[in-house]
Amino acid sequence: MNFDFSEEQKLLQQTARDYLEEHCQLDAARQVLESSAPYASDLWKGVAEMGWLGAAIPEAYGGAGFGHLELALIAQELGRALAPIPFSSSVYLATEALLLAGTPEQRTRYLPGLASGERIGTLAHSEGAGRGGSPGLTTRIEGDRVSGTKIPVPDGDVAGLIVAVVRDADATSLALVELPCEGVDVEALDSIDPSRSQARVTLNDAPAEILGERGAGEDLAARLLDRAATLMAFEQIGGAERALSITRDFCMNRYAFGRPIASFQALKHRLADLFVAIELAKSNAYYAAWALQNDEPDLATAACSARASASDAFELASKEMIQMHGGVGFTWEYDCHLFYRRSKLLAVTLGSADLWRDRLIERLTG
Amino acid sequence: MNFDFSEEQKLLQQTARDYLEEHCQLDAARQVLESSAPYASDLWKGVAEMGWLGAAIPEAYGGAGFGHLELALIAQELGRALAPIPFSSSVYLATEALLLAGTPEQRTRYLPGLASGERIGTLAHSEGAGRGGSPGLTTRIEGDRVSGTKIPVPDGDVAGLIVAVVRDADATSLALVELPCEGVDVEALDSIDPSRSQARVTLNDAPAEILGERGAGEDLAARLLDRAATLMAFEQIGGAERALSITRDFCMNRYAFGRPIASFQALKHRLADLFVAIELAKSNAYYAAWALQNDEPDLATAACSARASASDAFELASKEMIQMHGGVGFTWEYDCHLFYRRSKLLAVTLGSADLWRDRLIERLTG
Amino acid sequence: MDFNDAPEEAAFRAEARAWLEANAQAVPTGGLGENAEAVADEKRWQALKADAGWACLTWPEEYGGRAASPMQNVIWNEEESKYKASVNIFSIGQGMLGPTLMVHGTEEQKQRYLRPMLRGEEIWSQLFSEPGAGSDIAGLRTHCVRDGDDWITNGQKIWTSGAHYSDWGILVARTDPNVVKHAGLSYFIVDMKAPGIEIRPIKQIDGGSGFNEVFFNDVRIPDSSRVGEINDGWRCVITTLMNERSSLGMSLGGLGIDDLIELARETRWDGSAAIDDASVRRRLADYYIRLKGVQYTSYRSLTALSRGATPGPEGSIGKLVSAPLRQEMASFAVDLLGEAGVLRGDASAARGAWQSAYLGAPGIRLAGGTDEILRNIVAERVLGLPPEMRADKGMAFKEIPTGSL
Amino acid sequence: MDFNDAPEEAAFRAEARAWLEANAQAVPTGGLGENAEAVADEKRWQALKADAGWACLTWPEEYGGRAASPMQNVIWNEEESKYKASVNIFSIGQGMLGPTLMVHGTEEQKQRYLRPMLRGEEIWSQLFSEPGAGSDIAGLRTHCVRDGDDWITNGQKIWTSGAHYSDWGILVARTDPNVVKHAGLSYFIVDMKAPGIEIRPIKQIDGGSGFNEVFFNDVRIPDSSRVGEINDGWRCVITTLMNERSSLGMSLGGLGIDDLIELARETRWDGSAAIDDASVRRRLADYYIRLKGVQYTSYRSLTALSRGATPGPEGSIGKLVSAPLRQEMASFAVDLLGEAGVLRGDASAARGAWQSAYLGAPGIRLAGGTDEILRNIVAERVLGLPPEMRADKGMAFKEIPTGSL
Repeated sequence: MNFDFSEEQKLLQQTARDYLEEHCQLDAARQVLESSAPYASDLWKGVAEMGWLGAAIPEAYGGAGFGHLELALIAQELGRALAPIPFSSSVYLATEALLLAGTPEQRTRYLPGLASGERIGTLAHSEGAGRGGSPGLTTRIEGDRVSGTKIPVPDGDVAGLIVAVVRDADATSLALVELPCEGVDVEALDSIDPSRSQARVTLNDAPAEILGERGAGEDLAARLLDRAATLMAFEQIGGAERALSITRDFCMNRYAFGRPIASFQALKHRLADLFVAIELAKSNAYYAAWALQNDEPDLATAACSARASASDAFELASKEMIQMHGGVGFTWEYDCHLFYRRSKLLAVTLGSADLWRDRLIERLTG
Repeated sequence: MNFDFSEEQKLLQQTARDYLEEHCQLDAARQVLESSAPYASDLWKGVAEMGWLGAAIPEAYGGAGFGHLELALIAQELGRALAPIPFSSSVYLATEALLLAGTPEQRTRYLPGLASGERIGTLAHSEGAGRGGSPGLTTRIEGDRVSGTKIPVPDGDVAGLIVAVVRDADATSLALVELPCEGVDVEALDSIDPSRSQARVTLNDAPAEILGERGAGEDLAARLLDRAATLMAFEQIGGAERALSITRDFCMNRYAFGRPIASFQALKHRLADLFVAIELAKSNAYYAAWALQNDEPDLATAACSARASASDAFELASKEMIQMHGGVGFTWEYDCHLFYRRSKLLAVTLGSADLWRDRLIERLTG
Repeated sequence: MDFNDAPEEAAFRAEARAWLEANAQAVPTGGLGENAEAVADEKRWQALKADAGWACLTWPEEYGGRAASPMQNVIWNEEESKYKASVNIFSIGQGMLGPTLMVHGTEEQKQRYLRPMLRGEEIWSQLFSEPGAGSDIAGLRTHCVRDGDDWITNGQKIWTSGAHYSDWGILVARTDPNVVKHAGLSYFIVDMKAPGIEIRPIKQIDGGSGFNEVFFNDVRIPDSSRVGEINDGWRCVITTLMNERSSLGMSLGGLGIDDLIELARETRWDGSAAIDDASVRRRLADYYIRLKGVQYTSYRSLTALSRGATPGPEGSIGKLVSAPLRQEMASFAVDLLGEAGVLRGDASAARGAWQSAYLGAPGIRLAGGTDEILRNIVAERVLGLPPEMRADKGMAFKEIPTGSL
Repeated sequence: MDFNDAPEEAAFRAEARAWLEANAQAVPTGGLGENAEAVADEKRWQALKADAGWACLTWPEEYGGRAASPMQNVIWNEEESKYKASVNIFSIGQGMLGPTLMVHGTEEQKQRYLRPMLRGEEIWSQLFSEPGAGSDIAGLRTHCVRDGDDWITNGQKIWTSGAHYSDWGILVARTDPNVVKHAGLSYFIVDMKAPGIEIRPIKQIDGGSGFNEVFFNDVRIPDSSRVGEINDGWRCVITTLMNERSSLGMSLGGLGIDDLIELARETRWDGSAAIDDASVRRRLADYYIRLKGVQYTSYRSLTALSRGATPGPEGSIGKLVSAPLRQEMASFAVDLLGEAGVLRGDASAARGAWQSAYLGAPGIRLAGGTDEILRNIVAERVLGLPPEMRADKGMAFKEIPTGSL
């Protein structure tokens, strides 16, 4: 048994960290947050050049062909940096969908563009407030045309390829919609974390192509979400680790009553609890990454554990971050709110921790 | 507005406390726990003489005619003392059932005995593991005979009067069963807290009499449980307060690293949280007691709030009590386990905190 | 135990209602000091109330109050809140600083300041917190140096509500760094328009800026504006803070448990209402129970108050429970909405009110005593547990270790 | 990353399996030292293992071990646990005290004690904790006074597992009360049958008595039984404790998440299975996720260990998470059963196993480092946060304030 990343993988991670420390300080997220730009386009180009967008894409399709363990570590570093780019949408969702279910022709058509970053992809499944089970979907496919409204679609406003979950008379399928095109209307929406984009995508007889087997959409979407959730867990863990590290340093250097506030036991114990929560999430995520990389059936439960514990850990980290910073933690000027926003965004995107807990028990108990 | 007990009521409470400090130290619970005696019979007699068993029973039926606010304060003191007597069964359940639904004749027959303590009463509703809704009951009434098994029946082994929740073909009723009598088999059972009794009561064509309207059992049982839950909340709060007080004193006098362990902030903050939990429970219980005393419709929700917060507070108090006592808290010799046992017993009897939370939302949302 | 008004309470309530009904058209409708016009409206309403005897009800009659009981004050607030949100731009002065002046001010100060404060002619700010002194207020560094009849003040204050529309401020500053920290502070009335004072709004997470930073650059304060003895300002601070906790509002953009229940009813989960989910139900119940517990606890305090008890540290319970609870509720509401939970504005349920609440909630846990300080207060003053070990015990202020932040 | 055995691991596992299969009939079936016969069985099994090279696998070959890797040790434990519960009556000696002797003992001590310890011929106890010194072990009061070649020992120890069937004990006692507390301790090997030693079992909440109090009344210990220098015993204590956390079991009467899920499936709530309740499901999921997190965290530690890293304080995570979690799970199981949840014995589901677990769980949170101590360890040693302020800093032991308990 060997439950750790290899030296090569760790080196890749260190490279990623170094690159992001140079090109994506926290100010990058702040700039996108405060501007009307949907994402940091220079960073996007850089990340593409580093080969990260195609980390899990075989070289034959223009990717770097690293694998999912490597992609997971890159995700962790992007999480640490709160990178304001549509990485999760394009890589964990659209690219994975094609890797999972695309025909060789579809892969050839789209993967190179996704790997180079020229094309941004995403998944459109949510149809408004609440939890929508697949049978309740209102987005319809008839022949090769789709109609319906998807909201929110993460990074939908900058996407050139949407994988949409759609229904026909009796079954759910995945469909590819290329953008821009006639019959697709995209509107950017305000969100809790404007450093990442959200959109409403309205489809009116938009041209589409089935991805994977017709009628297999429910199963495919579930498997796709398991993969994306695993990768997202690493992004969340990265964010949580950074939040803990900044908070720890703050508490060491902030004095009250003549001593560092980190010396007050209530804060010490809560920081310890936070560390523990992150470690458990990390262990769960490692296991899920292993299952993902090796196509183990365990991924179905491991993804749930990784995702739920990572969501909880990052949310806890960002809440504690503000609380332990005290008043300044609540100011726009400090970075705490970047974490507070991002943690909620990531926890809600792909479904809440509770949703993944439900899914876990469903799978455990058949 | 006046949200406090009156001076007279407080005096009554002080009298109760003084009496119990003399006649019911924690050793009393320990003695029943360690012996085969089902309850402390001397204390039972004393409590009867103090008029507490009949606190809410009108004088015409041999009671003291105080009222429910007074009974609530007595319950709180009995909780403080972990009194090992069948008070809750006989008073909150059997007596309240007769006050709620008894005919004048039934009251005349039973209340004097319940007030004097010569007869112990209880409610038999549970029918084994799980949560049983009224339609699923298997204890049947046919004519004036009941059959079925109730388990556990609190204090069923010492009861002379059982109020049983029973079904006929299409409806639920309450039925009075006098003990001992032919067709009733009673077996004492071991439990988490042997300082209070539990029994299996098997009814085989046992003679019974309907209490209240035939078919009104579901509604009556619900209303009865609201009353009992409110009184039980006071008992739990008394227990929680005592646990907090003992724990606080222990932490002040136990030194580690050259100072009282009460000076360690992690313990300070948890003791503060415990105090707050108890205060919230107390406020909720006060309100429920007011609603009970004044027959306010609000009792339906107030009882839920009081009960759920009191259960949680006492459970938290007893867990923290052991934890803060350290190793000795886990010994038989120290009193912590008496609280740990009792808090669980009381939290489970009448239904768990979660059950009462469910009931609350049912009632709030119609 | 009785939840109905006693006869004299009922009479008082009727009187309040009648006056409010008659003057309803004058109630300001704008937000909390959001612009000059809104401030002017508030001032007009306050003057109207003052002239009719409905301002600062609990103040003594000699300063324009009516020496009302705490219960009467609550009744008035209940009734007024039916017409307008009860928090107003005068509350820091009237609720905390005025009462401090009454105890520690000179006769001249009382005569000069209390009536205009009561009538809303002059608005007051509180200048206590500093970037390096939050929970540890006595660790503040803003200092005053004596210069003839004046004090020359330098330093920076933070978290000053309404500084930009205030006329006067109460400043606590260090007048002797050579003694232990509590012993070298003095308490001053300062003209917010004085030369050398610079006010900068602080932008908060939620986009609002109700607070300011206030910079002092050689600001002159006449010694006659000092309240209490030189270096005895801590005593005044205590008086002010004792009046604080009870006057703090705990609203969260008006959202309550009813709204959350409604949201759970409206939101669909897999074809059913979210509220049909047992886990959702139990959480809602839990929130409801804690909120009710806080509410009834405040009734108990009020009853004690109305019997002449002084407000105890038990008052800290309300904020200690409510503030994190509100954050939890807002966070839960966002989750309830699924992936659409992140959206703000019109695309979101309740027009994004829960999302705004989510962003605003952390501030409530920090303002007016952090969770941690409140727990210490409960632990030490209610349960009598030992105080924290003091690293700065007996040290002159200037020797106390400080960090880089 | 690979969860399968590497080839050499697989070979080792096969070897272990084959030996166990061949000797399966000799595996003891009794409880943990519950009577003399059970102890004798354990001793026979240990000797059999030792003779075949399956005892104390990680010990150096010179003391009878095979210098196995941590991973091999885990593989052995996994395989042996298929035949018998892996915790045994020798574990305190073999896991903690033996390794300490190897580091700090004299050559004579090593030669005399290690082989009989390995073969299970002699059983060892640990005499550290005292009624007044639990988390603060260095505050212990049992003291030794020099008398010729001996030390005369008086005092009381507590929480001594297996004292009644032990041959030897490791005693930490104060040999100088006039210096700071850590500096006046010494570490001794003591004959558990020596005159003046009295052993009394401690009855626990759950009715068991795995622990004892041990009283020392003028017990003579020859100075040759001292390990390490006089007054330098704290160094040995540290070595012992470093070996502790990893050797602690975390079982709860064998109940796991599968059993809890099964219970929720079997238990009826209003006509359905309790597991159909969304709130029950989410709790079960939460428990499962935390348990898996602990399990995989131990795999990560093990991988690090097998690469030559020393076991770090991260190991504290397992106990810090598991112990309260087990209490929570047992408490939840009791609630799940409704009012019948209080019953024990045959009248209860799973024959009262969950109720027993509920009563036993608090002890797990206290033994081998309380939750609070573990949090301090994580905070200080992993996150590098400052230590607690020391009230007894620089004080001679005899001057340190003590309470009445």
